[in-house]
Amino acid sequence: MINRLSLDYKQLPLIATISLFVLMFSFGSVRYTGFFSAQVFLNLFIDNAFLIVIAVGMTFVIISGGIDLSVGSVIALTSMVAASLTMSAQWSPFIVIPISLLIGTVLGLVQGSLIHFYNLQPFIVTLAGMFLARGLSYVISVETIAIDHPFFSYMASTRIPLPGDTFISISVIIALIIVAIAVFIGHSTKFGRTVYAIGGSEQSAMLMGLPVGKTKVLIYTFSGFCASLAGLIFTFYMLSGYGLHANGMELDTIAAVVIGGTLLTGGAGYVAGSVVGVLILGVIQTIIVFEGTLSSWWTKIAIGVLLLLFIVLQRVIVLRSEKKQGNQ
Amino acid sequence: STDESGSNSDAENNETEETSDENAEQSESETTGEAGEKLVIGFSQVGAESEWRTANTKSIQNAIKDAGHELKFSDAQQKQENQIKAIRSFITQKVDAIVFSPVVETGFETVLQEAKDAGIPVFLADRAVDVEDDSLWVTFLGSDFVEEGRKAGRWLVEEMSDQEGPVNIVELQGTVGSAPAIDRKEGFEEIISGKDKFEIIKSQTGDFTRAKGKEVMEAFLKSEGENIDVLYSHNDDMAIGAIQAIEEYGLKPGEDIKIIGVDAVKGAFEAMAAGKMNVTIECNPLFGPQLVDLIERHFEGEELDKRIAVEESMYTMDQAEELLPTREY
Amino acid sequence: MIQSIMKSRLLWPIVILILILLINLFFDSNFFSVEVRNGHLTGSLIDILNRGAPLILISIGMTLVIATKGIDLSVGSVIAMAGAIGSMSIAGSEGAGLAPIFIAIGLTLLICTLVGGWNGLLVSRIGVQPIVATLILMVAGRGIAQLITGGQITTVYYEPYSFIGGGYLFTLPFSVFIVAAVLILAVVLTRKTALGLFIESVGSNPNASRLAGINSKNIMLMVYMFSGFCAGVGGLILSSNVMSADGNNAGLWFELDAILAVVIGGTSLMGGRFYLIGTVIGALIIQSLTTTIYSIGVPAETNLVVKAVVVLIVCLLQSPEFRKRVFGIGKVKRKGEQKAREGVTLP
Amino acid sequence: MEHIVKEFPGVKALSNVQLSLYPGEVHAIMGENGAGKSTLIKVLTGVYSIDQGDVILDGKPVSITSPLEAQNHGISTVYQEVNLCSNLSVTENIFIGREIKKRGRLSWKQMHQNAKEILAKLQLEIDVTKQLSSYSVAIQQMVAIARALNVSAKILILDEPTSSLDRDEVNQLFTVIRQLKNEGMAIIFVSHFLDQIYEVTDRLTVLRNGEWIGEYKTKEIERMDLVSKMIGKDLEEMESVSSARHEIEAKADTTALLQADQVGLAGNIEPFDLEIGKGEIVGLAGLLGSGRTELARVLFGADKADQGKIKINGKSVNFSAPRHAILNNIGFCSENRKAEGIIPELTVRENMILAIQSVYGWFRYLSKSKQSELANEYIHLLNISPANPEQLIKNLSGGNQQKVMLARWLITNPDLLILDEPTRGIDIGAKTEIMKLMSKLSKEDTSILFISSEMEEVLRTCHRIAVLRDRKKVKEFHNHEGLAQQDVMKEMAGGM
Ligand SMILES: Nc1ncnc2c1ncn2[C@@H]1O[C@H](COP(=O)(O)OP(=O)(O)OP(=O)(O)O)[C@@H](O)[C@H]1O
Ligand SMILES: Nc1ncnc2c1ncn2[C@@H]1O[C@H](COP(=O)(O)OP(=O)(O)OP(=O)(O)O)[C@@H](O)[C@H]1O
Ligand SMILES: [Mg+2]
Ligand SMILES: [Mg+2]
Repeated sequence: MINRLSLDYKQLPLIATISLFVLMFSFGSVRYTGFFSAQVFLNLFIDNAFLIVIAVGMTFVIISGGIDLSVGSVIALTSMVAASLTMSAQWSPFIVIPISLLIGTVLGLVQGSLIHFYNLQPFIVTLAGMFLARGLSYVISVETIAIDHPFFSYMASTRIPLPGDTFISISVIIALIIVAIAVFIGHSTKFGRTVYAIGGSEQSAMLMGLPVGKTKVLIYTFSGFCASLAGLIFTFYMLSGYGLHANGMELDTIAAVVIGGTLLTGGAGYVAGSVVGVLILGVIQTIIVFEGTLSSWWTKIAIGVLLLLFIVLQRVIVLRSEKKQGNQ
Repeated sequence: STDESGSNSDAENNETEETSDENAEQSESETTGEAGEKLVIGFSQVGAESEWRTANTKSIQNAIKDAGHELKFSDAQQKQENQIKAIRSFITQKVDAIVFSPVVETGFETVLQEAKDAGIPVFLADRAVDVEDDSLWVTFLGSDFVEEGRKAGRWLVEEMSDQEGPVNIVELQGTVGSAPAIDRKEGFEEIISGKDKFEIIKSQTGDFTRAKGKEVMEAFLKSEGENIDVLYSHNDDMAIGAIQAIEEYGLKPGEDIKIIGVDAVKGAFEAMAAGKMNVTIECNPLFGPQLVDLIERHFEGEELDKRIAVEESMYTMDQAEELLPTREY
Repeated sequence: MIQSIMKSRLLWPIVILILILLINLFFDSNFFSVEVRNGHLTGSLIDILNRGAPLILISIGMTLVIATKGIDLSVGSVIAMAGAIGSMSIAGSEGAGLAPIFIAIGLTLLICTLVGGWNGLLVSRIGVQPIVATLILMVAGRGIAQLITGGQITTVYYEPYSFIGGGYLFTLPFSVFIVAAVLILAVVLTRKTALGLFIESVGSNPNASRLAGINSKNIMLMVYMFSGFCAGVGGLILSSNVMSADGNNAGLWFELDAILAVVIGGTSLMGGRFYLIGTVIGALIIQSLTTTIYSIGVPAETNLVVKAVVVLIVCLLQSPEFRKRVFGIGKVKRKGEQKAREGVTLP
Repeated sequence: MEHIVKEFPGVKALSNVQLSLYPGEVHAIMGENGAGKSTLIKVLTGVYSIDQGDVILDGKPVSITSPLEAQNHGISTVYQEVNLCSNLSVTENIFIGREIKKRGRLSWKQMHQNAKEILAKLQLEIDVTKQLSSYSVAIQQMVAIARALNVSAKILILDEPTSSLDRDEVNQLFTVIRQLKNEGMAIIFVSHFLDQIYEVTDRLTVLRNGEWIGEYKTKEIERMDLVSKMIGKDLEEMESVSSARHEIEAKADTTALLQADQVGLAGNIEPFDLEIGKGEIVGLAGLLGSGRTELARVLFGADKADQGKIKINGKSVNFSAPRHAILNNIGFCSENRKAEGIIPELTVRENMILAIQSVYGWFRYLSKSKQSELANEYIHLLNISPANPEQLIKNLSGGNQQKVMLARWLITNPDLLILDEPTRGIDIGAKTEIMKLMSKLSKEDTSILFISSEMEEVLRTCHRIAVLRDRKKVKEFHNHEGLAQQDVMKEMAGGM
């Protein structure tokens, strides 16, 4: 009894988030014709597969009490490298893809090492990483490179049909696989739990004899990997490399993760939550498109207002039930 | 005002239902509707990153509304992914036609294909897309940035013909990587590259904004000072910022430094009227009516060429005075 | 004396600042020269001060926010709003006396402070995480700014307005005086009263602070309001500088530069101790870097790479471990030790 | 360990200290606050690097560079303060780092099971799936011990494990210690309680501000000269301690300062009545988790009471935040100095004046000179070492931090001072000082609500004793001569 309660209590933000997502979706459904359809829901995944993937990496970073601003730019860099190698250098995807994946991973590794060994503040290191990655993609080329290659086109356009003549894309599958893996890592591996411990108190974690350094470096490496994987998905999505791709996406990601109930101060959060967070942002976007009357500035304001509504509601729910918790 | 917009869009929704239903049958058998029929047009705009863009948005929105069609507008906030999402949802909303100004030329293959499969005609406004299969869109109506660059170059060559070199040019680029920035640079260089009396001594991005334009120009003046003869700015806003910088530096914009801008926004005319700017190459955003006309002609079954240019010209200092009152953006 | 300088955390920022300036000297021999031209002190150094003014102001506000373990992403948008409000409220009052400008300034600063207060309320009363709380305004703020200007870049023709950002006083740019005023205000408020102590203690251990009777909610509210105020002033300077308001682009990405400045200045994002002067130097470093990039003719597409490299060098130079490892000052202290020393308590 | 030297900027924490430890013995490290006990332990377990000297394990010199390595060398440690991750469940805190796996994935069922068993050894029955943070310091300390016991180690190090434990828990711990000792484990034990030292340890090493004083067989050294070795001077204070009890003459006709009438907070503490007279010292007795802290927190407004009313000097007040209580001249020294006490980033001076300053408000700022004056006064009074008001408090030893916390509240000279485990981790010398201070304050009409896990302390100093059980006030004793410890104990345990 107590047992279940306490679990609920821990996952409360998550539950609150999910129910609010449902609320928003149904709001859209009653308000707009054609909104309430399986495909609209699936499009949330298709259009945000890459966001889901970075959010997963970011979740670990944030749970450990850090932050990674470089992800957006890494997407741009990856897409750029992938594009230029496939088009200009005419390399086969089976070389290009590993290389692209390596980029973010290596950058992450470097960032992690800097943060750990010279204990620099993650915010700044990854900010530098952000500048660097975007800068490098400009250096490769300021112009956008369209990718015209059977493999990429296949990845882009293949539709995996689902019952009720709906469909999803390959990217969605990749994203979901990553999520599954991440959930496993987070909940039932030594590494995952160490991440939470570091987030709780790095000093204690160190005194408890946990491999703090190794873990921290790994966290950023993983995030880097996710970023470049997301970069590939993004490249499939856009079929092009471009230095301005995913501009400012790091903030969307952080927002998604935090909305998903992860504490920016570290120590608490769920990968699943972040996924819902992404979906929430997606729904907000969709609602606005369906609204179809908003001027550029009203769009911005609307996004802000919806965010606000959501966050405040979430807080209220959580506070409420925390009170209940105390009283039972 | 939100609930207000809410209510009227509610009203629209009912209409959407009918139209989209009719349209559903249509798209089965590619029968284009007969003239004057009320269309639902989805318009996905890049954003509102500049005055020019806002004017362009207004023009297209009004043109569509005035023609009695229903408009579904979506602003991509300068993000390609948003634009793709928008087009997707236009498709799920079964609009009759899609108009959009791509954020970049690349990367719209997939979604355009989806639009085609759904039998929805796509009209490109202002910017092209580079896609092999040009059956994916009906026509592209917009300005040719490279040509604008060339115009600027030609004017300069003309202007400087009697002067013997060297002519030192500083360039204020647009946002790094953006199509206008790349093309206007290319076109301009293409013209002057031949003549060796022209030299671009400094080139830096000013992000299309006044503030940056001013700041960068200051830096240029600091390092180059008097021996700058010409400023070529990828848009008027940066030029206007630069003009302030030049004045503060103590030189006469328009005389000591010849100034070329692109866009022909109102501000540029004011500057030219005041003799502070020499020329602006028009990049006309007000092609809404032209566009709507094209759409309707398409639905009347007319074949359109793939590339239709917007009528544009070039304005110099001496025309500015009388044109100024007529400029609406 | 030398000792105390060597120890001071300002040492490295200052060194870096000087380095960057020296690089300029290398490209432009009379970089440091400052002469009076038509009654104005001119020279690259003055320019850097002048251009840097908005960033410095905003970083000052940001410093206090960060000292409370918070962060304010909305400053960029507040800048845009400030510009919009300022220039709209002044539009069409050409020729009218000085009254309009004071009204405009007053109105703008008031609203911006309230906007900051809004952030503060979300954070302190509702308990929203700062980064999200301020993200809301970061998004919506720009929208509001554009709403005010109707998406146009509204040009201001009312001359006095240009004085804020472009005017000169005693041969110095007026903005310099504004910065000085705000800086002094901040220093006095935080060091001559107990505010500084309270801010640091709230940032360092909110729980304990509450039990010690500090009203942390109001402290937080205050710092966010101040941050909003600073952003407002900065916004006015920026828009007056170009005599126009650009809802979409004014102050874009300023938040990141500001945070960067704060951290370079020695304030930790984990809250606690804060160093206003350090922040100012941090902001100056960033500004001189930008100016340098423009004036020594770095190709536009490599700007970011250069910036990244410099930022990294700056951080590394500030990390004791790095200095020890590289310059071999003393023996390398072990990670564990470092952590323990930083760690919350030492048994 | 031989000739260990450890310096911190400004302080020489250890100079030429040695320590030898044999299998199957319990070895105590004794010393005043700031003597260097914890530092020695941290050096031994690789938290700090050694400046000089070397560590020899099983005959061969080893260099341990991190707690992780220490564990791999079979050294299992409970550091002073609770160094666990309060965001994790109790189980995780016990197992993290050495989780139980089944088919590549962690098996939580198994771990929860084992966690229960291990805690059972310490006679603690709590919901192991709950977050650690939901438990009191005492519980957390028990969990920390459980974690250390969970490994098959050669050496077990316990730095002040008993500082906030009650008698029963201590006994439990000792039975476990003896058992491990018989299994041949070597144990280092740090405590400021002489009785405990004499109860479990075989040998002891005495440190005095960083110096190695000597090593003795526990049986062979007299309490008195042990203490004098630690303090460095013979102390007649000890007499005054033992005689302290007689000092409390029951206060005649105390006018009530604070009256709590059916005050309670659902889920924390049942409604209770409590009256504290001017200058009266009221003690709270209770077992671990009996709700003493909760009661205190409710009175102070740290947790807002959801029923009943509180009167101060007859007029009823309503504390919704600590601030209000403080403005009514109430002070509260929390039992959890790490989480609710010190402001780590600030100096000793700033930590001391924080409360008084918050009373003054932000505008009336104490002049730096005044601050230093106050700081130095109390540093002297409580002999805090190092006696430097500008030292960052996080660099002070545990006991010294505790003293600073006391100073913070003494400076405000409140009408009512709530002390929750104020003597936690404080050495005997300082303890006697504090006891004296309390009776002095009470003479000056300052009332005190005193919570301590040490019955003796409570009996020695309090005029009245309120007993709590299961978050409920069950009885009140007047502390006259006749009152025997057992009576109180009975009530605490449940009056059987
Ligand atoms: N990181 C540090 N920086 C500076 N001084 C330190 C640091 N750690 C400990 N000290 C100093 O070293 C001395 C020994 O501290 P230590 O914690 O070992 O004392 P202790 O014997 O554990 O006292 P207690 O009984 O209160 O725990 C103290 O004077 C303390 O101020
Ligand atoms: N035996 C227990 N079982 C479950 N929870 C407990 C137990 N003991 C303490 N707790 C938790 O610890 C919290 C604090 O208890 P509290 O500190 O008020 O008791 P206490 O008498 O002060 O004991 P302590 O000696 O730890 O101060 C309680 O809210 C309760 O949740
Ligand atoms: Mg100790
Ligand atoms: Mg307690």
